[in-house]
Amino acid sequence: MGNRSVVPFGPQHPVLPEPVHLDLVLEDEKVLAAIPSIGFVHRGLESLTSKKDFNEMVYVAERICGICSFMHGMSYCMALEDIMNVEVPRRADYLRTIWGEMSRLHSHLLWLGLLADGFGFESLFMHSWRLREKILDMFEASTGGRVIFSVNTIGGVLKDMPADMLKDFVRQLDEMEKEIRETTAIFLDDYTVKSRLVDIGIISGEDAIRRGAVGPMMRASGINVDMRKNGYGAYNDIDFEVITSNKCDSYARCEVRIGEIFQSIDIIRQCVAKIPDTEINTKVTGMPNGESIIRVEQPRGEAFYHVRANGTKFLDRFRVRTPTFANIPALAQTLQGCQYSDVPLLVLTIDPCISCTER
Amino acid sequence: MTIQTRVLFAVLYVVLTPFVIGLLDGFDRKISARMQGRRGPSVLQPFFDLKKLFEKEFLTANKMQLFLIRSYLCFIVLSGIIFFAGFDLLLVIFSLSTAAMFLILASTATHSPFASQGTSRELVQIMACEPMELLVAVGFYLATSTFTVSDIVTKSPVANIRFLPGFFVGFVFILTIKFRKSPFDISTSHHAHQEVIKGVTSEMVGKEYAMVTIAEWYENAILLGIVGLFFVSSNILTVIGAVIAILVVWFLEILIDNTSARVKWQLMLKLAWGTTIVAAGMNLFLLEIIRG
Amino acid sequence: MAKIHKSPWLLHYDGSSCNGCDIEVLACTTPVYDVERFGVINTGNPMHADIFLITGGINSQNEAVVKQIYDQMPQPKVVIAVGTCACTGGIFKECYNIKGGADTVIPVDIYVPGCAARPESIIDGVVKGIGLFKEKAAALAAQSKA
Amino acid sequence: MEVLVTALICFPFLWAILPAVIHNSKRRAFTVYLGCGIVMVLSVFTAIQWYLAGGQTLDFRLPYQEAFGEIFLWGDIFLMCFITYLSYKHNRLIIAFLSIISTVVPTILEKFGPELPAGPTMRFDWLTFIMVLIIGVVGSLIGVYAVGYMHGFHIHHHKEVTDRRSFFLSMIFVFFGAMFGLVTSANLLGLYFFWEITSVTSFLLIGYTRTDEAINNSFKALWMNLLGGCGLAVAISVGIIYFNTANLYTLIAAAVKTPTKMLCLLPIAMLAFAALTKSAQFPFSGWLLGAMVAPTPSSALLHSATMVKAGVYMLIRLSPAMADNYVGNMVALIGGFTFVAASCFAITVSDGKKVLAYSTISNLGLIVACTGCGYEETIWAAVFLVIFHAVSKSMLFQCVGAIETTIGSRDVEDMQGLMSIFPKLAFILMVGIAGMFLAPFGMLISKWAALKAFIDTSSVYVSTLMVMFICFGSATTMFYWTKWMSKILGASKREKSRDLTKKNEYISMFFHAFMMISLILGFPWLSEHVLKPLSNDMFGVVKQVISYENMVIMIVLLCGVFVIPFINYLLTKGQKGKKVITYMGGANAGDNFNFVSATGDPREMDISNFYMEDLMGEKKLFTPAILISSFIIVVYLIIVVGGALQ
Amino acid sequence: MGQFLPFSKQVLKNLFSEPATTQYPFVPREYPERTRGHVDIDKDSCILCGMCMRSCPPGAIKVDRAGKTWSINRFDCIQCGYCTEKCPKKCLSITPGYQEPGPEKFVYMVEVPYEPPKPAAKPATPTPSQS
Amino acid sequence: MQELKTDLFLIDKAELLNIIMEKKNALWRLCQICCSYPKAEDHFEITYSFANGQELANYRLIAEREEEVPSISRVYKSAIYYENEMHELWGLHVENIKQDFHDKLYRIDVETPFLEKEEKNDGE
Ligand code: SF4
Ligand code: SF4
Ligand code: SF4
Ligand code: SF4
Ligand code: SF4
Ligand code: SF4
Ligand code: SF4
Ligand code: SF4
Repeated sequence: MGNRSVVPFGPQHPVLPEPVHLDLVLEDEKVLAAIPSIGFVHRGLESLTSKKDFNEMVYVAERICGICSFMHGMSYCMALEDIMNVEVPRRADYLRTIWGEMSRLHSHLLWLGLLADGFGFESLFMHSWRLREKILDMFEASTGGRVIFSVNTIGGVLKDMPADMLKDFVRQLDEMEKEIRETTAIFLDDYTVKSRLVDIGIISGEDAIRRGAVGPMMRASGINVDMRKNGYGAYNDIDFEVITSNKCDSYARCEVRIGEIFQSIDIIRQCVAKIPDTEINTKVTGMPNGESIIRVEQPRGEAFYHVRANGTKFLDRFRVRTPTFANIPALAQTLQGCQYSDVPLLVLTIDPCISCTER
Repeated sequence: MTIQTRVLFAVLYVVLTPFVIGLLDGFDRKISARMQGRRGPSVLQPFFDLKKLFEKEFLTANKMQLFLIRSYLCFIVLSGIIFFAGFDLLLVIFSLSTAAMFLILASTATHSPFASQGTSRELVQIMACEPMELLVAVGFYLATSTFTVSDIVTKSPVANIRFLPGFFVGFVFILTIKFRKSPFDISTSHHAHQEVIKGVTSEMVGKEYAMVTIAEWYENAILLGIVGLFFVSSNILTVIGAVIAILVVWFLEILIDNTSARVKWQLMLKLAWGTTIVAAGMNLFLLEIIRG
Repeated sequence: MAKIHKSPWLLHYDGSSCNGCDIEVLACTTPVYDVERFGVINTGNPMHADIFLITGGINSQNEAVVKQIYDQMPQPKVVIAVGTCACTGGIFKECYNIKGGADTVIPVDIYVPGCAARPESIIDGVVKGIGLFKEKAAALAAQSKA
Repeated sequence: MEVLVTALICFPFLWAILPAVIHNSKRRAFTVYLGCGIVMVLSVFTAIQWYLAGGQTLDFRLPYQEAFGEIFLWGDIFLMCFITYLSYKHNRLIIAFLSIISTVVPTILEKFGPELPAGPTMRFDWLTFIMVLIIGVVGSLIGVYAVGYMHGFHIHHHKEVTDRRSFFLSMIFVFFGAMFGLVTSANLLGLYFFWEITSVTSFLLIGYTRTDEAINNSFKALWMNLLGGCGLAVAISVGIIYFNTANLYTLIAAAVKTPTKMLCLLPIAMLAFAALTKSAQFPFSGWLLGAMVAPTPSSALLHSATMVKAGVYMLIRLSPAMADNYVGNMVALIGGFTFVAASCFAITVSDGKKVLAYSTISNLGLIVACTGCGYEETIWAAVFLVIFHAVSKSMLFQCVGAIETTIGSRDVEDMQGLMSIFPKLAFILMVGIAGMFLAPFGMLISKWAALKAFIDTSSVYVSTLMVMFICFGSATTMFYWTKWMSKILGASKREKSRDLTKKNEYISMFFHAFMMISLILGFPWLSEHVLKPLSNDMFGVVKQVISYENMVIMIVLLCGVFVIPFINYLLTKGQKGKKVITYMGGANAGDNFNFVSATGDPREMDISNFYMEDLMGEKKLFTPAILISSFIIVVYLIIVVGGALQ
Repeated sequence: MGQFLPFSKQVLKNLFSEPATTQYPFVPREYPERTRGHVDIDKDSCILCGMCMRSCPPGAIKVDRAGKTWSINRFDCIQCGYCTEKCPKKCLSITPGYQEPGPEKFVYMVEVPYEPPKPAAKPATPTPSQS
Repeated sequence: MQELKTDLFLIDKAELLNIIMEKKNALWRLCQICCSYPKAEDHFEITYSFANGQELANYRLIAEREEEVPSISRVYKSAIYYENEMHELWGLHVENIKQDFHDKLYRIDVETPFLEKEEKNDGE
């Protein structure tokens, strides 16, 4: 029968702020096949190790992605600290944890907004982003940047947060929490929203593992994995439960991320309460030699850093496997058989970050 | 109704609609923005947009498009004239769907993936609304024994909404679709961020797009006119009530737009038809019983 | 203060940015910055767009895309390069797959520097773009009359 | 007049021998053209003759009526034997059974039953006038078209099918004769004979290619039509036994007089049942779809444009007897239901011929519904629909056939961009489609009148349901036509190629288009001078169905449909527009037809319409539709039969 | 309202309260002190060592020892602050206020008074940019 | 198999498929595959990382420049991307990838940028 459409989707497309391309085979609007294609953002920044020394690479790592830039900078520094056997001062660990959780907050709010935009709920999008702006203001007050912070350095962090600033942040978060609760309730309760999320893009726990999914994508399929439980940074001092859901659909992914928003607020509170008063960085000398693998739980899931140094200031290998990269095979599976209108939504439910995927 | 008043109304419709509906559109954008916690554009923004669109260079993927769009516009205006000059309501609806066909032809003439997918959606949308539109005419016929708009107004001693609550509910429901508000997967929805881009209007550049916008305004005027028709009677004062009703419905549509996600067309079709069958069907049945 | 009432519709394309600038562009449309005050609508469609906001540098794959989108925009049109990457290639300019800023493929009218470019800065750029757009529109009108 | 009518009936039967015996292709073609020409002239001449004579209803007996009576009788028996033989050969004994029952019972009654008064056996009135014109003009154009088409079919496309063109062409003539007989007969026995002939010729034409599918479908058509024949037989028997007449009009008059007496309704119900099968209403729509296996489009269009009209013709005849009673309700509900259901199915298929088949069923549904309502307005609408439908369907089928020959496919999706490569064909297709649903073409006016009449129907349930059926049905109808239209206007992917359509095919098609347009333009005249007397004939009242005011608006709209685009076309022709490639998210591979795919290579873009198979596909809804419609029929028949037996 | 339009409460509240929108550019924005806006030089302390030039990741800074100028292409700078850390004289700083957008990418250049052998140097005027 | 570091094992080609199957059956997930070409060593190092819950295991395969390595994409579908990437950026020959993009995953202009550069740097 001739009633099949073969159409391109992207790279430039209003529902995708980032360029992704899909070849879609549709019957009516049912997706029979979806072949993702990447490479529109590929820069090849891993190769910069041969041109920039390992210190400058901190700034490159930060710019792998503008959403979790902090976490990238941090992971990179952690890898080098591991190689060079540097003991990071405890306060730096705590500060990193606080900023990291703030990143998660801002990333999840951003994601909620984009999701709302994806299913055409404009006012909810605006609402989520308005809330996110407050987090950005905190970032700007503490680091001087809204999305790229440049506060990480090998051996610790560059800027401290004074006690009153921390207190003020906690107060602001307390205030926001109520508003966030009101807003996120819409995602979980509204009939129209549910009609777009429930039972859309189901992927079972086993499939998620087979496809190598990570992060909320995996936790929404009932798999209890969270790299923070490995206890890097200050997480070994923090009390938190991994949030999972057994529904395996888009709604579950939404649920997990919303749960993590409140969890992040809670972790920040705990950190502020426990933060020790030490130095914020240690001086690092010498050249790195050796290799290290670091896994960090970014908002989108596990990021995998593999750094290999050879005793010069230019690294041998700097490998980042970002969460989105790992989630793409799972995405390809969920796209099979979905509706055309679900395509952007499903792309969004893995919380894609193409720039980090393609580096 | 004398021929003079008919002509007068028709002329008023043709002349005033762009200003009135354009302004309403401007307020719509302002109110939506405020509902989202934003300041929003000036209420005159729709007119600036139009002006700009007319000034743009004319690019086209298929020359046929322009003439089809002009025909679309002409037909919408023609339907409006039939309506406001007080002629047959059923014919208004038929000629509106003829107009819609021109729009559809215009969008598919280009072989663009988004316009074509949008067209299919547009078609579904028309299919979802059409039964209810026809039923509205049926409802008026049942209440007043005529399809003629002028007779409906002059011959009803009380506002027809009394007999037609179900029809009204159904009609307001499909208005959400007709006004291209977000709750449904509508290709020409005013929110661009959807998978079919701007649907049927994806390939329309500059003045083509401007004409489609104007046509939409003219169409909205007819639809709001039908809303008003539920509330007017031979008593001239009921016009005030009708205007208030129109504004309330209009506000309701904005509110719905801002408080719901865009649902898929399958659900749209089910909901629209479901509401039509339940609300209008029940009302129809009861009216038939009353008439015996 | 005089308001800027024009209606430039934006088209945003992410060349090979790190997202930092993209989300700042998006942030401009959200309540706190709300560029719709100036009639700006973030349309996704080059056929409707007046202002092309491009973030990130140009690489071998998106070169053709950028060029094509630019060509599909009707005159008058303004191109704004947002972020250091789009201006010069920024920190990535030495990467093997980066050819440089947006001006390597299309003429750029306004450069908005910053990494990431701040919303205020983007608004400034857009406002300047609107000015330029007005000039270009006038020039086009004059040309078509002639 | 008598002579003319007799000639009209007999001539095609006799002429049918010629193509059957002439095997030289050229000469045979010539005889067919000549025959068709004569049929057309004869029918038009007859009609005009009658019209000029004042358009009075004529009741008369055929010359040599007794001889004809014998021919009918032995003809019936011959057909019965023929069917029995075939069904025996193909092991379908149930069909033989149906045939034997339906033939033997009336034959016995006629031979050995009560002596019937020798009344008039034929009638020529306004409805006959219209039918004769339709059959004569549309039918003979189909004949002309068939010659060229069948030539192409055998010589160029289907070399594997045995060339039985002689048989095919002669069947067409047999068919004409039967149709003429059918619409002029007043005597049910005669009518029954012609009725059976149409069933059998249709059976033979469907099985033309002798593939397994064709044979299966032809038997399907046969048994459904024979079932209808049984209904007819019952009606005849009841008429003879209880009313002592075999005259259709006497039975109708009896039912009109005492509409509450079930016994009077019984023959009407049976006749209506027969008509429902012939007009392919649910649950009997299967045969018309099956008929599409026959060579496109000749037999298909014979079926869709003319043969099915036999059914609705009968219903229109019966409609005064169906106003506001059980039979009428049954017919209206079945019709309304078929209207909606078939148009839903039409959405889900992409084979052009199948779309046409479903749309035929759907439109017939609307006509049937109108007749079931039994009001002047609805009959007005029904007759209009019959006229418009005959012309535009015939045109559409011919056009799809020609397109199939030319582009090698009749799939709607493959017709993309036809406008730019074969503008002539596309134009005809567009006119046909526009005629089917656009305001203010014929179909739409009729819908308008029907809707109005249904609101006024006195039965609350029927009225409510019918209004809903029409509203939903028009929405779905619009959907499949518009999507087809949009496909034709789309950008073409094909290269311009040679148009393989024969000249005579074009002649036929353009003639249709011309008729279509003149019908639309002449529509007020038609309403005034043909339909009003018709209504007067049947109901004894003359009603202004459509107000003068609306007529004006419609004419304005009509002009609009032609003039507005034309003016706009002229105005925009000189526009200088820079050409750009269409927007594909920046993925175009240089033109509008290919994009850069995920693997980096250009890939062809395909765009297709919605078919909603998941929502309303045949697989999902066909069985429920059959069940619902069977239920309606069974319930109403039980009411009527039960009431009659009391 | 349960499942149906639960958002209307907040939406209506928004409608009748002050929008969150800042009035920028009609009202200037106040930045927190840590804001990383642009790199500034205290040209009097610069010793033209070139450390900043070599460390700058995108290579935005040019130090010309012979011409005695220090220049920065602000359209190239990513405000990472690495130069400020590396500068031995701590004469670079990142201060609020960003480079204004413009139609051209220009270079901001200052003449540095530092004179390695001879301590006495003419006071040089910085060439103002066209911003 | 030889343990180089905690959780990092050196394996040879023959062992690879066994290990992969073992991991697959125990429901480990493929974390990543990393290819590198250390300047000093002058061969490819391909590291396969698997995770199960919080656990991690890495297996390293050494391959010479022109040596072919087997694809694991038929066991772990998600390996398609990693393997295509290795081929496109490093020029590592991977046999029989399930969905081979033929160097058009990223569609870059430079041929095997990582390998060429490492070569040049060697000379420095
Ligand atoms: S998902 Fe990607 S494109 Fe979308 S906002 Fe985040 S970073 Fe930007
Ligand atoms: S996943 Fe993407 S968005 Fe998240 S931190 Fe990593 S690079 Fe950034
Ligand atoms: S300028 Fe900076 S923030 Fe913007 S895209 Fe480039 S690296 Fe990202
Ligand atoms: S259209 Fe098909 S079936 Fe018909 S003649 Fe041509 S090839 Fe044969
Ligand atoms: S670090 Fe020392 S040796 Fe190297 S450039 Fe700077 S001053 Fe010269
Ligand atoms: S802030 Fe960073 S980019 Fe800017 S000049 Fe300094 S080192 Fe270079
Ligand atoms: S600014 Fe600082 S680092 Fe740069 S040249 Fe001057 S002294 Fe050296
Ligand atoms: S301060 Fe450091 S960089 Fe500057 S001259 Fe001395 S050693 Fe070199």
